[in-house]
Amino acid sequence: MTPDLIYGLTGMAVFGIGLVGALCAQDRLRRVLALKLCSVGAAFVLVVGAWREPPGAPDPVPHALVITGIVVMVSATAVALALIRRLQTLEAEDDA
Amino acid sequence: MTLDLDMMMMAIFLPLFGAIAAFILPRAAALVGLVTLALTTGAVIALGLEVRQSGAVVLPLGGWGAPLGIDLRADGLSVAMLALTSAVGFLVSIAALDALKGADQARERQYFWPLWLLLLTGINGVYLSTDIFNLYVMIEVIALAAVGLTVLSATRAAVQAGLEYMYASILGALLFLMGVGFIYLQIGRLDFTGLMGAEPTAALIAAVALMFVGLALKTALFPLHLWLPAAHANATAPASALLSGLVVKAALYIVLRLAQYMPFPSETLLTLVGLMGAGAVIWGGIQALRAERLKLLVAWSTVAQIGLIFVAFARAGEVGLTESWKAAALLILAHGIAKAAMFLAAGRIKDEIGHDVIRDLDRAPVRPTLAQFTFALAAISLIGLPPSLGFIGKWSLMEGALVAGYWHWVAVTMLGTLLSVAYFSRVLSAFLRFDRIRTPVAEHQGWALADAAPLTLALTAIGLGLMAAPILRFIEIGYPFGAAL
Amino acid sequence: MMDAPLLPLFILLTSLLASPILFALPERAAGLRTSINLSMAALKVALVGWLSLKVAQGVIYDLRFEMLPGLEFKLQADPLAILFIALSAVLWLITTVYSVGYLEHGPHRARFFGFFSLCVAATVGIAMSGNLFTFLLFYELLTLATYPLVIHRGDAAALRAGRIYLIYTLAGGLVLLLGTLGLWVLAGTTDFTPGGVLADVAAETPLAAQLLFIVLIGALGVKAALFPFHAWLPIAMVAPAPVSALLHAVAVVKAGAFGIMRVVYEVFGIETAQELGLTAPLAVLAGITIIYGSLKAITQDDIKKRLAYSTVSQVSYITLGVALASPIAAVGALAHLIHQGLMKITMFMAAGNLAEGLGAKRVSQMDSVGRIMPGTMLAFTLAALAMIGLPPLAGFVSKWYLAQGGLDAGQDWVIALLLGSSLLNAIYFLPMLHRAWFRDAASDKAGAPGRPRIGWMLAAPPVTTAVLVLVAGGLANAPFSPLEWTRFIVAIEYQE
Amino acid sequence: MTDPLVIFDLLLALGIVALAIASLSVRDRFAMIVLFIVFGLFSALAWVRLSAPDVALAEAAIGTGVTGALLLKTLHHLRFVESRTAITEAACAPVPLGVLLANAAFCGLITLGLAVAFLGAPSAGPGFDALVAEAMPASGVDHPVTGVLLNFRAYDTLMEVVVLLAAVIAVWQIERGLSDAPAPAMGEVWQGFARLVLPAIVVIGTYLLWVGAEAPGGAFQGGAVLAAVGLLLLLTRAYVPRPEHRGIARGAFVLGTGTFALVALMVAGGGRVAFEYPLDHAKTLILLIEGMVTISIAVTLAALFHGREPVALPKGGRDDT
Amino acid sequence: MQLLAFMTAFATPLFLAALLIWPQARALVWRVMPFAPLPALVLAMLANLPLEAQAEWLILGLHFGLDEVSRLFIVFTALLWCAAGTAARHWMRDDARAASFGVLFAMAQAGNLGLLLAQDALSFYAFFALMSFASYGLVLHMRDAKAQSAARLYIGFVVLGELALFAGLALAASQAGSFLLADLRAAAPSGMAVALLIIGFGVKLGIMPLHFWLPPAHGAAPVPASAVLSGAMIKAGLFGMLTVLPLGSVAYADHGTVLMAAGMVTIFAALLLGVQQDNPKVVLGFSSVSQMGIVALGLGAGLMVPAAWAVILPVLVFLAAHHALAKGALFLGTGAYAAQTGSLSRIAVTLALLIPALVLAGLPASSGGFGKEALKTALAAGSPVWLPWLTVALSLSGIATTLLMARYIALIWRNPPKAPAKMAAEAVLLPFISLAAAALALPVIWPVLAQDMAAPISTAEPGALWPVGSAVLLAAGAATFAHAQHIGPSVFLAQLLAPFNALGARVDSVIAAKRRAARRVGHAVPKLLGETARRWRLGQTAIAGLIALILILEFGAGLLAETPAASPTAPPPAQIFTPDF
Repeated sequence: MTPDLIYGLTGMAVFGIGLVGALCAQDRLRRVLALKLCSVGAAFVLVVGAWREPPGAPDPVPHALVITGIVVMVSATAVALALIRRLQTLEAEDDA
Repeated sequence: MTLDLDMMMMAIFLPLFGAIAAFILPRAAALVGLVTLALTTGAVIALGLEVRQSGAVVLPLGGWGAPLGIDLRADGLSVAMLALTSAVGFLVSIAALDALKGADQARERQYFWPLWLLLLTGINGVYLSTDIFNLYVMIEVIALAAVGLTVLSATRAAVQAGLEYMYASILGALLFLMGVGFIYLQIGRLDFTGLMGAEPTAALIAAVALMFVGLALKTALFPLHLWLPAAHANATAPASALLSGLVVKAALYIVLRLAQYMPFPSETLLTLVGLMGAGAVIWGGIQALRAERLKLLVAWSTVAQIGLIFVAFARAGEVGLTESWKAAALLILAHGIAKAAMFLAAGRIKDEIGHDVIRDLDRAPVRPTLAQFTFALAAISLIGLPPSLGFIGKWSLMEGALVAGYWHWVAVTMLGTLLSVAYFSRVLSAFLRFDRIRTPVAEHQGWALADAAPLTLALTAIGLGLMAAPILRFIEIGYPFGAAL
Repeated sequence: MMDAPLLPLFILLTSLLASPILFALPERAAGLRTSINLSMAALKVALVGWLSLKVAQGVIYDLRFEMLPGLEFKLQADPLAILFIALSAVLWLITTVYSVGYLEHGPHRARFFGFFSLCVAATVGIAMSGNLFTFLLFYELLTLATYPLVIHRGDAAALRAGRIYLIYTLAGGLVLLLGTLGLWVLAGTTDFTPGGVLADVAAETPLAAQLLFIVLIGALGVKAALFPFHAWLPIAMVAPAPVSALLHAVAVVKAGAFGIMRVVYEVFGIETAQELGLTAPLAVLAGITIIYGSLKAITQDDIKKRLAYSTVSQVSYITLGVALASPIAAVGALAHLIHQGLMKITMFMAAGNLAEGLGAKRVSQMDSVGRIMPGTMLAFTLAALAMIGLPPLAGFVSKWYLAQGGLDAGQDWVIALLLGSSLLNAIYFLPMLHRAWFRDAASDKAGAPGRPRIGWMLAAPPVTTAVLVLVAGGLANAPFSPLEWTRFIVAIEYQE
Repeated sequence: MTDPLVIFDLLLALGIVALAIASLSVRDRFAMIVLFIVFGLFSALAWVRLSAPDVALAEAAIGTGVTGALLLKTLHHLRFVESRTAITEAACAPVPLGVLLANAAFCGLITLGLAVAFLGAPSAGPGFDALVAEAMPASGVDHPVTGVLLNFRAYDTLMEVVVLLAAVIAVWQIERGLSDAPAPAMGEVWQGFARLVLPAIVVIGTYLLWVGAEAPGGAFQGGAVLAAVGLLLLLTRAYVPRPEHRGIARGAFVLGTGTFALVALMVAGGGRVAFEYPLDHAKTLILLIEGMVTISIAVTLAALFHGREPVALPKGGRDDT
Repeated sequence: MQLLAFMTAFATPLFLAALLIWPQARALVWRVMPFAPLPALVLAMLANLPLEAQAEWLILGLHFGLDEVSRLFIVFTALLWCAAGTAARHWMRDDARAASFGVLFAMAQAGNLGLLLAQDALSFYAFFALMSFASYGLVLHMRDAKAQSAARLYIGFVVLGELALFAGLALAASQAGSFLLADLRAAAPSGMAVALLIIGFGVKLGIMPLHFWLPPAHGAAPVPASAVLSGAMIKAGLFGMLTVLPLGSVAYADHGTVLMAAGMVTIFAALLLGVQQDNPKVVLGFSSVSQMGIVALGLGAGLMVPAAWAVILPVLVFLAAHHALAKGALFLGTGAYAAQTGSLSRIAVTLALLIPALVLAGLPASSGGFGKEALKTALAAGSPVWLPWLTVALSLSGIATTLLMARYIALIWRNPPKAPAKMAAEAVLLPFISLAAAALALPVIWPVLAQDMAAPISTAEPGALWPVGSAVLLAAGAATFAHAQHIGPSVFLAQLLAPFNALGARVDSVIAAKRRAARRVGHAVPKLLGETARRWRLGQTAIAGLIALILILEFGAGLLAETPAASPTAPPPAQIFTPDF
C-alpha cells in the first residue's frame, strides 16, 4: 500500500469518471469540466510514475510533462469555452 | 554568429515566425503568409534533397539526444508528408487570397493567416517528431489552430461543428496523453527508439488502445467520425481544404508511425482496424449519396476515403504490414491533394453559383466551368481511376490484399469505388445538365486566377500517378526506422 | 528513312495534346478549332502511315516507363496495334470533318472537341498498350472521355444514358482492374506476349486461370457489348451522331473487342485458352449476342436504336472469331474489326444526316428519303448491304472467313449462325432500304421537304466511308488491305 | 504497515474521487465549478504528497485557478444570455438511459482494464533520473524540472507556449464582434482588496519565476500568478482593454514565443544545434526566456479570461468595449 | 348358290337405285343405303377361297370369282361405301337432287363392287364403265361452275380411259382367245396391250400425266362422293392392273420404267401442285394422286422384275387399304368439320383429323409407316439400279404427304368447306370416326384379315419419324412465314416478340418497383441510422466501446498467448475476429 499505488488507482478512477462525464454529459460546460477531469487523471499517472520511494528524488521529466499538459489543457479549455459562449450567443440571436 | 540553418528547424520555425509576424502585422498577413509558405516549401525541398542524398537525417535538439532530449528526424515518409503539406498548403494559400477577398471578410482574412501558419507549424512538427509526448503537444497545436479555422466563417452551424470538433480533439488528445503515461510507466522513456524494442506488456497494450482510439477520433475513423462532416462542410473553402486535405493526415501519420515502431498491430487489432475502415467506406459512401449539399458530400467522401486508407493499412494483416504502410501512405498523399482540390473547387462553385445544393446546381445561370472541371479531375483521383495517384494507391492496396489472399478487403475496395462513382456522378451530372434552365447559360468565361490553384492541385493528383515509382522509392528512404538511426 | 523510336508517343500526343488546347480555346474560335482538329487528325493519319510502313519492315517499337516497381507503362506498335490505330486514325479524320459540320452552331463545342480528342487519344493508347496495365489506364481514360460526349445534349434522357453508360463501363473497368491485378499476382507480368504468359499458371492452378479468364472477358465484354452486358449501348444512342459513330465504330465497343483479342491471344495464348475449355463458351455467348442483337434490332423503329442493336450483334462477330480458336476465323475477326467500323460509321453518319437534314429519326419516316438525299442514302445502302454480307462488300469478306474458320475449328453451327444472322440482318435492313428507295413519302406531309440543307462536311464523310467499304471488300487481297494486314497479324498470334 | 500517511493518502484519494463524482453529478452548475476547484486543490495536495510541488503549484494556479475562473466567467455569460432570451440550455432531446448506462459500463471496463495495466506496470520503474542527474550540470539551472522544461525538452515547452498563442488567437477569432455580459459587479470592498493585494501578488509571481531555477516554481506558475493580477484588474474594471491596446497585447502574446524561438535558433551554429545553449550563457539565456515567457503567459491567460479582442465597433455596435 | 351370293353382292345397290325412282320408297331406301355393301362384305368375309361362279347365261357369259386379293379389296371398299352411305344419308337429307344422287351413288357402288368380283374381261369392263360414268353425276352433283368444269374434265378423261381400257382388253382378249381374265394374264399380252391397259387404269389411278381430272373432281363432288371416289374407286384402277396385267410372270421392262418414273414424278409433282390449292378437298385429291404415285412405283417394279412381284403384291394391297381408309376418313372428316359450328368442336374435329392425316403421312407404327417400310423392303427385291432412288423417293414422299396434310389442315381453317345448312352436326362424325379408327387400327387388324398376305406388313419396321417430323417443322415454318407474309413481317415479328417484350417489361417494372422500394429503404435506413446515432450520441459510446473492445481483445490474446493450453475446448477469442483465410 504505497502512495503511488493509491494515487495511481485514484488517477484511473478520476480518468474513468471524467470519461463517463465527457461521453454522457449533455451540458456543454459539464463536458468541458469532464475533459478537464480526464486530464487530471492522466496527470496522476505521470506524477505517480515519477514518484520514487522517499529517499530517492522523483523523476523530473514527467513533472515537466504534466506542467506542459496543464498549460495545454487550459488553452484548450479556454478555446472550448469561447466556442460555447459564441454558440450560445448565436443561438440566442437566432431564436430571438 | 554563424547561423547553421537546419532545414528541419526551418520547416517548423519558419511557419512559427510567419504566424507571429502575421499576427502582429494583420494588414500584411497575406503577404507574410505567402512568403512563409514559399520559404517553407523551399526548406522542405532542400530537406528532401538532403534526405535523398544521405538518407534519413536526425537533429538532436539541444544537443542532448534521445531519450533525454528530443530528436527531430526526417526520412522519406516524413519528407513526403512535409512536401504534401507545403505543396497543398501553398496552393491553398493562393486560393485563399481569392476566397477571402470579400469586403466583409476582413476579419477572416486577418485571422486565417496566423491560424493557418500555426497549423502548419504543428503539422510539420508532427512529421518530424520522434517523441510521443512531443507528438501530443503538436496535435494540440494542430487542434487549436484547426478549430480556429473551422469556425472562421462564424456561422452557427460552423461554431456548433467547431465545438464538437473541439470536444473530439481534446478527448482524442487526452486519450493519447493517457497512453503516453502508460508508456512512461512501462519503459521509462518516450522516444521511438525506446518503443521499438519494447515487449507487449499490459501497460503497453493499454497505451496502444488509448492512443489508437484517440488518434482514430482525431482522424475521424468510422465510427468515431461524427464530428467530421459538419466541421469540414461548414468551414470556409480554404479552411475545409486544409482540414480535409492536411489536418486529418497528421493523426493518420502518427498511426502509421506507431504501427511501425510499437508492438502495436496484432492480427486481431488489424482486422478490427480494417473492419472500421470498411465501415467508413460503406457508411461514408452511403451518406455521401444522401448528402444534399456539395460540401457535405465532399466531407462524407473524406470519411470514406480515410476508411479506405485504414483498409490499405490492414490489407495484408500483420505479416504484410511492412509493405501495407506504403499503400496507405500513397493513399494519404493522393487524398490530401485531391481532397484539397475538391474542397477548393466546391468553394469556388458555391461562390459563383451562390449556393451548393446539389439538386439545384443545374438551375444556375452561371457555370463555373473550370471549377467544375477541377472537381471532376479531383473526383477521378478520389474514385481511383487511372492514372491518378489514387489509382496507384488503390492498386497497391488490392495487390497486397490479393497476394495475402484477403479477398474481403478487395471486395470492400471495389464496393467503395462503386459508391464513390455513384456519389460523384450525382454532382457531375448536375454540372452537365442544361435542360432545366431557360436563360442562356454563361460558361467557359475564360481563366480565373482563383481556379489556378485547385486546378493545379487536381492535375497534380492525376499526374503524380505517373510518378508513383519514384515516390515509392522515396518514401522508403530511412525505412525501417532503426536502420538509419 | 529517319528512325524515330518515339513515333508511337508522337501518335498518341497528336490527340492527347490537342485536347487541352481545344479545351482552352474560347467557344467562338471556331475556325482555329477546326484547323487544329483537322491538322492534328491529318498529321496522325500520316504518322500512322509511316509507322505501319516501319512495322511492316520489321521495326520494333517499345517504349517503357516504370510506374510502380516492376510495373511499367508500356507502349508498343505491333501489327495488331497498327490495325486498330489505322482504323481509329482514319475514322477520326473523317469523323472530325463530320463533327465540325454537325456541330456547326451547337453549344459546348470546346468541350466536345476536347473530349473528342481525348477519346481518340485513349483509343490509340489502347491500341498501343504493351501490357494489360497500360491497357487498363487507357481503357478507363476512354470511359471518362466518352462520358461527357454521351451526355453532350445535357437533357434528362442524355443524363440517364450517361449514368447507365458510366455505371456499366466503370463497373467493367473495376472488374478489369481486378483482373489485371489478378494477372499481375498470378503471372508476375502483365505484358502482352504472343502465345500468352499464363501457360504455367494454367497448368498449375487451372481454376485460378479460368476465374481470371472469366473476370477479364467479363470486364471487356461490357465495352464490347457482349450479352448480357450490352444494355448500355442502345441507350447511349441518345448521343449526337458523331459520338454514336465514335462509340460504335471507332472507339468504345472496338476497345472492348480489341481487349478480348489481346487477352485471348496475348495474355492467355490461344492454346492455353483452349486448354482451359473457355473459348467454346465464349463463342456460344458471342453467338447468342449475335442473334439476340439482331432480333432486338428488328423491332426498333428508331433508326439509331436499330443501328445500335445491330452493333451489339455485329461486334460479337469479332469475339466469335477470336473464340473459335482457328487462324482463319481470327482473320475474319480482325478484318471485321475494320470492316464493321467502316460500315457502322457510314450508317451512323447517314442516320445523322437524315436527322439533321430531314428530321427523320424513325424508320417509319424514311419513306423515299433516297430520292431526297441520294448520296447519303447510297452510302447507307452500300453499308447495309455490306452488313448483310453481300459480295463483294467488306462484310462479306469477314463473314466468309468466319464461316471458313468455323468449319476449320469443327464448329459447324457457326455456318448456321452466320446464315441466320445474315437473314436477320436482311430482315431489319432491307425494309429500310425499301422505304428509302421504293416507297413514296406520305403525300400529306406539311411542306414538301425541299433540298435538305446539309453541307459537304456532312455529306462527304459517309460517302467516303462507303467507298472504303467497297474498296475493303473489293480489293481485299491487295497489299496493305485490312485483310492482308490481318493475315500478317494472325501469323504472329498463332506463331505459324 | 500502518503508516499514518497511508491513511491520509487513502482519505485524500477517496476525497478526490468523491469530489470528481460530485462535481459531475451535482445539478447546479455553479456548485459544479466550485466542487471542481476543490477537487483541483485536493489533486494538487496529492501531488505534493507525491513530491511534485511544481506540478502541484501549476495545477493549483493554472489547472484549477485559471480554469475555474474561465469556467465561472463562461457560466456568468451563459446565464446572462439565458436570462435575456429565456432559452434554457440542453434543448436537445435527452439521450436514452440505456445508452448512458452502456457508456458508463464501457468506461467502467476501461477503468478496470487500465487499472489492471497499471498494476502490471513496473512500480517506480525505469525513468530519466539517471540521465537528468548526469545532464544537470550542463543545463545552466539547478532545479531539475526547470532544466527539463527549458533545456532538455525545451522544444516541448516552446510548443506549449505556441499552444497558448494559438489559443489566444483562436479565442480572439471566435469571439470577435461578440458583445460581453456585463462584468460581475464588484463591490467597493473588492476594489479595495484588489488594491491591497495586487502588489503582493506581483511580488509572489516574480519570486516564483526567480526561484524556478533552483526550487519549485518557474515561468508557468509565476505567469499564472501574474495573470491573477490581470484577472483582478479586469474584474474590477481597473483596467479596461481598448482597441488601441491591441498592438501591445499582440506583442505581449508573441513575446515569449518569439524570444524563445529566436534564442533556440540563434544558439545554433558553430557545431551547436538549435536549443543547445552555450554553457556559459545558459543560465542567462534561460532566465531571459523564462522572463519573456512569464510575461507572455500572464498576458495570454488574462486575455483568455477576457476573451474578445478589443475592437472598436461603430457606435451602437454590439461590442461594448 | 355361289352365283346368287355374287349377284346379291352387286345387285343390292342396283336394286336400291331402282327403288329410289319410286318417291314413296326413298325414305326407306336412304335408311338402308348404308347397308347396301353388306352382302358383298359378308361374302368376302365368310366365303371359302377360292370361290367361283359362272353365269353363262348372262350376256356373253359372265364369270365371277373371289380370291385373296379381291377379298381384301372388297373388305375395305365395302367398308368405305358403308361409311359414305351413312354420311350421304344425312348429307342429302334436304338436297333437292338427293334422289338422283342416291341413284348414281348406288350405281357407282354396284359397279365398284361388281368389278371386284368380275373374273372375265367383259363384266369387268362393264362394271368399270358403270362405276366411272355413274360417278360423273356424283361429280356434277353441285351443278355450279366449278362442278361443271370438273365434271367436264372428268368425263373427258373417263372417256379416254375407257377407250384405252377397252382397246387394251380387246387386244389382250383377242391375243388370248378368251375373255377370262386369268387367261388374259397367262397369255402374256403384247406390249401395246399392256400399255393401253396401263393408260386405262392409270387414268382411274390418277398417275401423272393422267391425273388432271382427279383433284377437281374430288373437290367438286359432295363429301360422301369424294370419300368413295378417292377411297374406293381409284383403287379400282389398281385392282384392274393387278387382275389384268400378267404381273409376276412376264417382264415389261420399258413399261415398268415408264410407270416407275411416272410414279416418282407423281409423288412430288402432286405435292407441288397440291400446296398451291385453296380448296382443302382438292388438296386431298392431290394427296391421293401423290399416294398413287407410290403405288405406281410398286407396280412399275413388278413389271420390271416379275420375281419381286410376290413380295410387292401384298404390300400394294395393304397400301390400297391403308389409303382407302385414311383418305376416306379425311374426306368424311372434312364434312364433319364443315358441319361443326362452334370453334371448340372444330378444334376437336381438327385434332381428330390429325389422326388419319398423320397415318396417311406415315407416322411410325401407323399403317402408313408400316406400309412404306414394307414397300421399301419389297422393292429391295426389284431392280437394283432403281433401288436407292426408290428408297429416297419413298422417304421423301412422307415429307410430301405431311406437307400436303399440313396444307390441308391449314386450309380447312382458312377456307372452311361448306356443309348443308340443316344437317345435324354429329351426323357425319360417326362414319368419320369409324374410318379414322379403322385406319389407325389397320396394322393390328391386317394380320387377322389378310392372313397369308399380311406377312410383309407384320414383319416390317415401324418406319422412321424424320420425314414426318421434318415436314411438320417445315410446314410450321411455312405456316409461320405465310402468316408473317399475311400480316406483314414487322407486325408478325412484333407479335412474335410481344410475349417476350411483355415479359421483359414486366420484369423491368418489377425491378423498377423493387428498385424504388430499395431506394426508399436506402434513403430511409441510413437517415434513420444517422439520426439515431446523432440523437443517442452513439459516437461517444463508440469511443468507450472501442477502447474497451481493444483492451478486452488484446488482454484476451495476451492471456491466451501466455497460457496456450489453458482452454483447449474453447476457441481463442482472437480467432473470432481473425477468420482463417
